[in-house]
Amino acid sequence: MSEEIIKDVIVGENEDYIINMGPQHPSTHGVLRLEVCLKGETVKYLIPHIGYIHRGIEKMCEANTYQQIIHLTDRMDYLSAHMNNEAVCMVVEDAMQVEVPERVKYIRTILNELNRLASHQLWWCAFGMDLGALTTFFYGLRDREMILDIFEESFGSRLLHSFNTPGGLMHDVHPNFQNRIKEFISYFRKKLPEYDQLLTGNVIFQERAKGVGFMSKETAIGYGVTGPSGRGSGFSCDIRKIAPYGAYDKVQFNEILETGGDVFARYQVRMAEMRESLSILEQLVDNIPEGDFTAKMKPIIKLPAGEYFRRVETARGELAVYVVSDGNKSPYRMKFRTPNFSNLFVMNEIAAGCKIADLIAISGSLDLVIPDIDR
Amino acid sequence: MLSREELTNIISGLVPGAEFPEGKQLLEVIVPAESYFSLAEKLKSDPKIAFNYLITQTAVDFQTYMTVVCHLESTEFRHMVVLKANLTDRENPAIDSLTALYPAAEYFEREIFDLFGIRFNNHPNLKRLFLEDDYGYPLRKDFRDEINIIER
Amino acid sequence: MFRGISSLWAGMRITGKYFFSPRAIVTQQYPENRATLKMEERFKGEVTMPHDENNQHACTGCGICEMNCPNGSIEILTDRIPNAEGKMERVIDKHIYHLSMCTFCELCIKTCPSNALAWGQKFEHAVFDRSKLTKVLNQPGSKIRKEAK
Amino acid sequence: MSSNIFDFATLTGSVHSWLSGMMSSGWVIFTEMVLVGLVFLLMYALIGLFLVYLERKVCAIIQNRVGPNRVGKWGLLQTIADLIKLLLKELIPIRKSDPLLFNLAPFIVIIASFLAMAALPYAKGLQAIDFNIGVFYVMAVSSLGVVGILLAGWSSNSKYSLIGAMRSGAQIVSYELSVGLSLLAIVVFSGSMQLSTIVESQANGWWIFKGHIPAIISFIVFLIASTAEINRGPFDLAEAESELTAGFHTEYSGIKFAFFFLAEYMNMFIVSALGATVFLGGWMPFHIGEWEGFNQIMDYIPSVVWFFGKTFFLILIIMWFKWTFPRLRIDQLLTLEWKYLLPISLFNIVLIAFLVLMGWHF
Repeated sequence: MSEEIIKDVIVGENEDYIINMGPQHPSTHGVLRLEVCLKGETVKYLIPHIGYIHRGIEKMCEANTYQQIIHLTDRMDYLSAHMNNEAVCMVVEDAMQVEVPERVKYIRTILNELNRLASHQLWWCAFGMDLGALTTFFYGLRDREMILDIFEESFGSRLLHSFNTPGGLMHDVHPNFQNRIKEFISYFRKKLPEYDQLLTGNVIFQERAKGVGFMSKETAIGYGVTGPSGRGSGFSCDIRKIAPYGAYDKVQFNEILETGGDVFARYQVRMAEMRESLSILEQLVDNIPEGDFTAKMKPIIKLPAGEYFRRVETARGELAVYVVSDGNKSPYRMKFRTPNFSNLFVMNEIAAGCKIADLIAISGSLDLVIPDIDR
Repeated sequence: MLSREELTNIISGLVPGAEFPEGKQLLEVIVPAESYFSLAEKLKSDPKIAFNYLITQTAVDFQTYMTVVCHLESTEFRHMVVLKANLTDRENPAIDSLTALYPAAEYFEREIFDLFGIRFNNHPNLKRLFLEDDYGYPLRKDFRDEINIIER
Repeated sequence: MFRGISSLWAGMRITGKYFFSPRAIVTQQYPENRATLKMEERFKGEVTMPHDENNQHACTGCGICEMNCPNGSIEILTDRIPNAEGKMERVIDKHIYHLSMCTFCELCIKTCPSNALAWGQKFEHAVFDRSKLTKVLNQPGSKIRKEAK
Repeated sequence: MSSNIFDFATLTGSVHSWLSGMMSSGWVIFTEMVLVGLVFLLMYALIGLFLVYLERKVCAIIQNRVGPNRVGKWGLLQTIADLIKLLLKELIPIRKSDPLLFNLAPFIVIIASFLAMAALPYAKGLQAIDFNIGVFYVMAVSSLGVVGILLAGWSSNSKYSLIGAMRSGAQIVSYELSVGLSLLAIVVFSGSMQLSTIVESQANGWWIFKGHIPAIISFIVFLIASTAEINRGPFDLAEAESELTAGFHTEYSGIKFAFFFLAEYMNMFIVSALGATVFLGGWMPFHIGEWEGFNQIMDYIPSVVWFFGKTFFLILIIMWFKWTFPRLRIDQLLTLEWKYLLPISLFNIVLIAFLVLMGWHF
């Protein structure tokens, strides 16, 4: 009996101890399977297997009009739905050479930052939970709820709000919008230090995060790791700075760069980005210009034949949209370069040689959203 | 940051047979499939331009031919170039892999192989990424799936 | 080491503070608070077709919502009935709405030329049978509202 | 001692004499054993259920939630409902597992925690067996549980379970040392291993107050090490749900899972009770030196209330740890034990021996 068990546990002849993390595993945050090869508790290598929830969004885009594509992009990175929408809208606006009203730019930027905050809060609480601090999950969600309530008031939905439309917005924002954001800013400014006291300063957390999962700048650039994960390695990749869009050229903000390259550096970048987002919100919320909430667009949008490319900064990195149009009302080919796709595959590089527990910390610090990888 | 003309001049000196189509949003280079890898190598290693960041790599099916498209950026100078190579053989399209230059290309190329059926030479692990082995190549324009795709 | 212990204590102070302040509880006791639950006016619960007191709606059956729906969740069946002058006129027979396929993208409501559709506030859609999620939006016997000319 | 109004010895003595009047002495012993067994069984279930409820409520309030509130008043019957659900659930047999060991493991774990309960002094005169090596006995039987955990992890033929069991083995074997040494500190102070004697020695003040700084150090070491020994957060590596889904009990279901679950909570109760007995005076009331009036009032609180009050105070602290801290990594866990706690407690023992020799403690 016992020999049988041992033979079953040890796979292959080279005594590789392979465990499958996922597709259903508490810390993969979705249906991702990591084939992890262990030696004792140490990870030798890992192979990500994806595609469990592949929906063929790129293929679906080829049959939909540009307005209809918006609601598909919501479902890629559902935590930065607004940024995804905006990327498609901006491609269409570029191609049609439509100048959107200033008001739209301001509101889009505010919504971007709110969405980024909500996403980072969810990341914070899930990251804490991955490391075993279960209470962070509820504190983060508690504060995120306020943002979602603002979203619900203006868009009618909390997560997948197809609020952008080529040329502008679906509606004007709710009259309470500005007040509620100001309320949220003053509330969250008080709560952010609690985040630091609870997790950032904690000696156990620092031991778990510092020096773990080191990613050099070259690795980050080579694998195309963007967003806070890349900036934790010193890779300056903030599209908001490189190619400002929306109202980002009108506000003062810093690109957060850390040179540590480890889990803690990536954590620090996100925490600092939350503060930065708050300050961007503060600068914008009182200065929304009056005007239309949408530019004049034809009801049926036909992009001139050609190729268009646009990048935005989502909460997880660089989202690039590449459209090939043949002049019809739906795109000939639409490619989304999603940030998580590139961020995932660096894991084998940086997780080799660490413990299982570190693997969890690393995958948490990369902040993966699986539907974004699978599309 | 180099201007478009300067970049065009530098790149046209790197490999023979490169075309620069006019009137595009970004600077585009169309090279023959044979010199695709060597141009990418030179683009990356030339310190004057240093295209070290592969933003995305994809393919487009134009019915008569297929195009592999790479968006490259230099993190140092912040200029971008679109590298394209046309493949006329639809039955058995193949091109060199960029994995040796950009590690990110490994999975972009696996995705292209999965969805378009373009083979990449010298790829370390060319397996399908999302779909089963006997599935068709869904992003090709002649792909038909009567069961799951409803034509409108 | 001392810094480490004080950092642990800082974390315990936060959780301890919340332990002794049950006022901070934010849970919404959902089924109990149904009576006081107020949804936002723009809440996307389901697509509805508002009818006025004369059982009249504004839908002309033009089919633009059907065309714009990305998932095919709207089907429009039209009928031809003779109008006052004896000509055959196209009117709506059934406006079928598959809630199970709807993604709440708002395109049907946005593009409707006669503003016949609106969001409903109802969000408790759970049913035992999927076919119950297919709804006919125009009420039986309803007529199209004639604008005062 | 003035506090003899709540002496349980009178109660137990009267039960004994009543039984002796009815049957022969052999039968009396047997009947008493059955009675005590039944009482423990009842107590075990009640305390276990209440602890599960308490944990859920405490963590809910810490996390700004309401916690169980549907079944019964304030959700008090929730754990009973859960128990019924667990009893009705299917016991899933695992293919290629070792059925004997797989089924045996939960019983080993639960028996280990059962045995330890026998020696604890719950109140004045309320103790099933007063061993003269009581501390040693509780330590010994409570560490039997690791055998069950190792068997559970090994026999369930799951990779996650095996890793969890190995972690648990390494963890418990190492932290046993620190628990033992920190308890040894008080054994040195009181000069006895008998739990009743240790409690009696604290009549004029608890050891944590009488024993100067070394006693406080050993109390803190005990708190950390015992939290680790019962596999609770931040040391819950053996069942780290974000890493190993559920560790050694991944493959268990139904009542066998409930046994592991219950044993975990009872272990928490046992270490807290032991800590309360040894460091915080067990059932001894809180006395301050010469304040006769104050001491009189304290004496009127029944000893059983003192005991459970102190125990639940320690349980709350352990829960507070769990819901605040992130989890340690396995190498950090062992580093903490072998590089910090063990040297500290060894040094502490020497210090205490010196203190006792010089007679510097109260």
